[in-house]
Amino acid sequence: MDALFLDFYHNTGFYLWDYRYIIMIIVGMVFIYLGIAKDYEPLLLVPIGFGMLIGNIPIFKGLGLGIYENNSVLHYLYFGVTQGIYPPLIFLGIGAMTDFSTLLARPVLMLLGAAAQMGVFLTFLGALALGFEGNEAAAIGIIGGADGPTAIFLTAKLAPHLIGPIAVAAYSYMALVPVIQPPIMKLLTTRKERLIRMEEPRDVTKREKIIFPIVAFVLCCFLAPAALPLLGMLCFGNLLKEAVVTERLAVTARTSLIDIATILLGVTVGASTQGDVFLTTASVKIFVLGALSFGVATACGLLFAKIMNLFLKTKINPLIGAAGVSAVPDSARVVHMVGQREDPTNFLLMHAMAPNVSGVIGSAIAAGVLWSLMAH
Amino acid sequence: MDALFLDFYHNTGFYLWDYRYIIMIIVGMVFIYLGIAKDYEPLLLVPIGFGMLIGNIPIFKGLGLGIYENNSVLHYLYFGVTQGIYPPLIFLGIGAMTDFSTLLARPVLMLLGAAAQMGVFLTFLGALALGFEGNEAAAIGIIGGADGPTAIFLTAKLAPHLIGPIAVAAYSYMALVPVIQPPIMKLLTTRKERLIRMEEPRDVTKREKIIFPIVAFVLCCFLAPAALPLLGMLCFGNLLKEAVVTERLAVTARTSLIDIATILLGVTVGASTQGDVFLTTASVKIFVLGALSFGVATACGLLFAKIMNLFLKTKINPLIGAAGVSAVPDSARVVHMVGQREDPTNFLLMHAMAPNVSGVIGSAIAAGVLWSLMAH
Amino acid sequence: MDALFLDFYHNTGFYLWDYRYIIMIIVGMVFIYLGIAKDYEPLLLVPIGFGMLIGNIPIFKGLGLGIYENNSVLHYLYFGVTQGIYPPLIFLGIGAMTDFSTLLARPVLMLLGAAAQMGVFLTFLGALALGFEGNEAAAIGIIGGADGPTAIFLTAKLAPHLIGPIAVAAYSYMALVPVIQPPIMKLLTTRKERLIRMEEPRDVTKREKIIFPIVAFVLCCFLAPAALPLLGMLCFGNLLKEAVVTERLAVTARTSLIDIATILLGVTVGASTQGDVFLTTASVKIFVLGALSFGVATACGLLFAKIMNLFLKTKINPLIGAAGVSAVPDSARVVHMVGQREDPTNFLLMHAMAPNVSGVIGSAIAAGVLWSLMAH
Amino acid sequence: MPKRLLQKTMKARVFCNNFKSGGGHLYGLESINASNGWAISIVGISIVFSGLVSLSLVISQLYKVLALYEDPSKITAFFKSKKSKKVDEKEGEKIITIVLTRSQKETVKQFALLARTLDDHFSLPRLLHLAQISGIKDPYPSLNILLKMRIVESDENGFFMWKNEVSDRAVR
Amino acid sequence: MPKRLLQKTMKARVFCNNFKSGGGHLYGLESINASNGWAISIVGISIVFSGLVSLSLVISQLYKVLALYEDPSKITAFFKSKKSKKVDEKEGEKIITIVLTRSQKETVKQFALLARTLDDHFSLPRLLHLAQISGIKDPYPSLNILLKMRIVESDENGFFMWKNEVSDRAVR
Amino acid sequence: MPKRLLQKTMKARVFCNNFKSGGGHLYGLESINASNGWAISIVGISIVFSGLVSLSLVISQLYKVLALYEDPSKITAFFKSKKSKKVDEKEGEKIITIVLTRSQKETVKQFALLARTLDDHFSLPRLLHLAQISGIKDPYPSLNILLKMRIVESDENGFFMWKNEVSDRAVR
Ligand code: NA
Ligand code: NA
Ligand code: NA
Repeated sequence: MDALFLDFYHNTGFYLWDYRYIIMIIVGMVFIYLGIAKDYEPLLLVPIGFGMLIGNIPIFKGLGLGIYENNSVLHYLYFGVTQGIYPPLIFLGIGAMTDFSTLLARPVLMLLGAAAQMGVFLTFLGALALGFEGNEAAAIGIIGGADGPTAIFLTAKLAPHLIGPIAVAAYSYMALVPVIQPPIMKLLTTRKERLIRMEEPRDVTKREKIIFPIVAFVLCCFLAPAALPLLGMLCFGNLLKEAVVTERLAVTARTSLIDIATILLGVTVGASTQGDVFLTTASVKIFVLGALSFGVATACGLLFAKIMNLFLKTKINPLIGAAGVSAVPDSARVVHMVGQREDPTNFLLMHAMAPNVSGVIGSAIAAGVLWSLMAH
Repeated sequence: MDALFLDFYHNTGFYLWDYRYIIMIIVGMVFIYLGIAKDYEPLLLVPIGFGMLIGNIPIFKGLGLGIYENNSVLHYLYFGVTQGIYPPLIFLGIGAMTDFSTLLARPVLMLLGAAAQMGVFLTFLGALALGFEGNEAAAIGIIGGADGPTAIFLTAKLAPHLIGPIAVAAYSYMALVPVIQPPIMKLLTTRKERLIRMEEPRDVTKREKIIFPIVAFVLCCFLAPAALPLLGMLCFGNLLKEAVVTERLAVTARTSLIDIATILLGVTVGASTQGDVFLTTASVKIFVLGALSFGVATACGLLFAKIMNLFLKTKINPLIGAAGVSAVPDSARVVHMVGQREDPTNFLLMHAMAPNVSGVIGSAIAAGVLWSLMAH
Repeated sequence: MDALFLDFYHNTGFYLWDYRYIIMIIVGMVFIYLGIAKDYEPLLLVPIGFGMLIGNIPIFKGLGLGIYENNSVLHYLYFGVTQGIYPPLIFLGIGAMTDFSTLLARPVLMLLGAAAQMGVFLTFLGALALGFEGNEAAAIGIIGGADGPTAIFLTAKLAPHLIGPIAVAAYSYMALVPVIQPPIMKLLTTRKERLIRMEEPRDVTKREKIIFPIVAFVLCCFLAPAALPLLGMLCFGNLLKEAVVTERLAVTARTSLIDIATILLGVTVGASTQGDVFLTTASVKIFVLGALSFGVATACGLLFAKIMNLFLKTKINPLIGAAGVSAVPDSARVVHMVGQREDPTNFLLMHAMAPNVSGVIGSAIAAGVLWSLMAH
Repeated sequence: MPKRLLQKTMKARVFCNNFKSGGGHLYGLESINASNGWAISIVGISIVFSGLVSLSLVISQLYKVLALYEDPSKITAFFKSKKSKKVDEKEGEKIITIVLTRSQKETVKQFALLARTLDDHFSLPRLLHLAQISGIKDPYPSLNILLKMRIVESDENGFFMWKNEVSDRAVR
Repeated sequence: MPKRLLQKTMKARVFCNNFKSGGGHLYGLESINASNGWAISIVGISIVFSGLVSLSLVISQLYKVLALYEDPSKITAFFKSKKSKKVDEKEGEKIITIVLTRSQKETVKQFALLARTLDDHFSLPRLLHLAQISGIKDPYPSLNILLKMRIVESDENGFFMWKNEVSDRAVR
Repeated sequence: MPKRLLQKTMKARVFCNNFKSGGGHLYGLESINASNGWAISIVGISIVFSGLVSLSLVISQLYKVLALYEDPSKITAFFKSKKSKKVDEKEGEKIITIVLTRSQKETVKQFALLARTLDDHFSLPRLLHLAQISGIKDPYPSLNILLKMRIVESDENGFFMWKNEVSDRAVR
């Protein structure tokens, strides 16, 4: 019996622990703390944070407990991540809750969503320069797209061994948008620019809203077919929402379906960060590049808005360029907040939603392009 | 770089397009239009229509984008169609929202739901005559059952290569019930018959409603065991509904669960209609036979009702025979409408629900019989 | 054609029936009756009962109808049982609906949840004595944990061939808690003891409630890593609930997600009880041992409470020890009822919830321990 | 027995396949005959009919069986209902003793709405909690009134039930 | 055509792989050049831009096309709206003939709430059933009033619709 | 380290299997002994107990730790609450300056119901949209009143919050 006790003790976490697990458990707790106490993207940080706890309990192999062991429950649930199934389902829900009105009212603002994707490609170059392979570099670059599901989808397709660090980096920086963006926004704009008021958008008819997802899908996917899984579901969800007659499907897509996918994606992505495979120099580089990517994307959006102002009659507030990174709707909220600090009566939120949602489309296209150029 | 651009261009839809894809994209848009603007079964036509767009974007092979490529997201979601998993889940939801009271009040009306299935077998013969194999002919025949999930289930089991055209035909005709049925109904009935008023149904006790799904399931599946997956789930869902104490499960079955299954079934069935595999003479034949099937089923229901009137003391309005095809509840609604055109105070809807829901049971049995007789 | 009719007749249940199927169909109806008419755990008994009907329709092999045939719909849905996927999902939902306040207010009551697990190990010994293999005995023992999903999970991992009888035994006895427990409770306590009033619990802060699932998870899984799938999901669900900012995820976890998992688990576990494989002497032994297990667990909880009273200043009502078996919340309700029979103003329900929910944690740990000690 | 069946089925299928193997090349009646189409159709529709006919027969009998089964209970119920009527009247008297103010009636209505969102058997703390977050004023005293008026009654299992009839009468 | 493409793609990929195979060991500009990084980035961002630019162009035109398409309907609508206004006035008159009591207004409001939980087109029995389980008093006569006042109107398909404008006016 | 463990575990399992291999044929105490049943049971229940005992110890300490941790904040909160009370009083004064008519109170109540369906932090357009589709009359002016009365307050992030206390006071 002593032998059995000893044997059991050798299978407990108290015997098997390793400093890297402890570090990751603490990181997980920090994620949970930031999500709950600071209200930074709690729907993502709390599941990922708890997933980190689950993935970093020191377990013995062979029983089928760990996420990387076949037949473990976590492995089955993780299948939706590694095969890129959850992201399109999440995009279906996002489509069913997104209102593209402001974009339709002023389509020119869509360019800002494209401009911010420059961050993606600059980071791609940076990752190459730091010695990553082409496919890895592409997956790292997409962190700058500021779109968790897109990043996970592309990484699952191009560099599945990096899902953990890239997903964590993408979601961390999305959560930290209110911290990362404001200083860059202030640095690159003058007070006068930040005070610019936007024109009231025109009213958009229901018919336009219904036709938009169809046109957007066909056009963008003719151009970049590899954006199909993400854009297809995004536009499908949006059509379900706008069609009204399919309201019940849209409701399910934007409640149970997206919630289930979010829970399972979050907890398994978190659990994939096992300390021994996660804490590497590659992860550190990815985190540095990710932060860079976010900053560059923000700057590109802002500067492009300033360039557009050289040509536009009615000037736009360059702050809304920063919302082009997507990170819906946090990024648009940050734009609004920075704008209101200069002039509390300036209501930028609605206007910032246009580049914000076009940033989602933009990074889905960027992901498609990178996928098709990089896949073996 | 020029080479890269050219290469990328060769991967875009603008290079890869084919007239058949364009035709199918237009068909998809027509489906969406009919669903939204005409309100014909929007919960089915909109997902299938958008699925057609998704399936007919010209994509290059090898990346894992198309529904017929292994490892593509669409392929995983399509698994529930090819293995016949979604239809029973949808039947669970249908069971949880169907009220069999009118059927219980006047069980003799159940015969009308059986009579309409003659359309299934006549079409089966027609399909054989047009040169289809036995298993294909059976799958085509079930279109006349006017029950999308049943048709998909049987086709998945007997002739999986025909899922696309059969599903599209079944759902199109179900949507077109208000167009197809009225002329046949007028042709085969006299004004006097259409004016017949139905007896008020007796009140049905809760106990009867609870016992019904149990008895119906055991009896029908003892007779036709192959109807088990569909009838089992239908009756199970209905029991959850009628039991009251299991209300929360019934609610989930008739909301999130059925909605998720409907979304995924719709979009993948739509996406399975890739122009190059879909636009064949077989598809054309299937569409012709499907229309025929619907017409014949309607006529059989009507005529059988007239025959029943020869034996019944209190005559029934033969129009309700047309509701025996199922297509719940559109077909019952059409009966009501046609009846009200003759006499606006004649309320046939409730009475038409009896053959309508028994048509669902009838076509599930027919599918079971055909499956067991035709499977290799 | 006569041949075809005969052939079909030979495939019907009327030809293929066997007395064992009929017995199981009757058992299924009794389950449904108990669930609906007696309101004994209807959310479990009704799906399992109807599943028994589904599983005991006499079907012919080869078509892919039965739950044990590859490619049958039931087989796919049963996958979540055999691989132990549904139980953790159900635990996620349970976590998202459980309030651990009373436990936090008086953590010493947690010991009662541990004490009741003695029933698990005593039954394990009993099962060994009756000739079961070690792994089978462990799975049988866990019936005393009074936790359906835990029992199914452990059995799926250790003795998948016994899933049917163990699941049915576990759920039957959970449903019969109001019948099994009261006599034991009266036998082992004096009237004076049953009249003891519990101290009002202190107020618990939100912060404690948020920290609890994190601490409980890390601590228990460091000690018993194999409890990870169940405890991980339980605590994760509870964190989603308590964090408030993740309310929408908690709502989905405790509604659609748990309902879907419950429906599919119930109906497939029921369907796995095919008469010919279910009605064996092993099943009878399992039922006897299961009843024993429940009784012993109840007694252990009660007696341990009496022992604790020897050391505690403010005595506890030993009745609440019986709630340590879990069977949430029926067992706590029974405690309350028995207490009120002696003194209608004694409100024990809230106090009984503490051992009740700690019983869930306790049996999850017990399952983990048995799994890791017994797995090959 | 199942073995014999299997053999039969196998034979039948081989037989079918022989016919079918050429089916793709045949058309019209020939094809139907080759695939055994007439027989299958007749067998098929017969089974559909026998299924629904037998079901409709069983149901029409079920109705009568249940009626018989319920009859004695009806007789019992007749006496019971008299008793319960008396009880009701007593309850009615009790209720009359508490005359509700306009605002109390309002509160009762609000509680009734809340109760509808709960299970039939609910716990008092749950109801109170809901009342508090719904902003019903003075939830504790109001609940007290509900208990006194027997609008909320114990189910003797530690849970409580909302009596619709009583509450309807009270707010009239 | 697809075959040719496939060959091209294959060639391009082999070409890429040659470069990439050594990529892991290179750093800085060398690595970028080796992986064809500049070209990929330029192609990439160009495609993102062309996608969103063309989409924004199409949308800005769509707006005008739809406006043109809707114009005739607007003209028609102009006449229609006049007619419907007249109809409205007539309806208004009819409504005035039925003066609602305070409690009837209350009932209409309750029905309005129920109707909002239904599909746009709902069946009468469904509404009645809901009314009964919600405890609205005298649901049948009330429904009758609703039908007379045309608050509930047939959609001529056997289903009924709730007319918000009419009901709002009625309870004002 | 893990390697050593693996070997150990392997050995232990082989050992167990040796015993177990004959387990199916044994009964009673013999079978228990053969399967190492006593040891497993004692180890098992010990671990369950040590798990729950240590958890209960940690929790009982957690309570105290948190209390200490929260103490300073309580002190701070003491001052803060005084301040916020003053602010409340000021708000109270402001609110009194706007006397609501009966129908305005009704509208505030309806908005309160809508607000409860929203997230804590909601956007004004969302609330307005809801108000419009719910048929609240004059949603814009009403919203204006809500803003003036500080029933709806900016969270300084572009979103707004519903102040329950203020609204309760206003409709009293
Ligand atoms: Na983006
Ligand atoms: Na049918
Ligand atoms: Na337990």
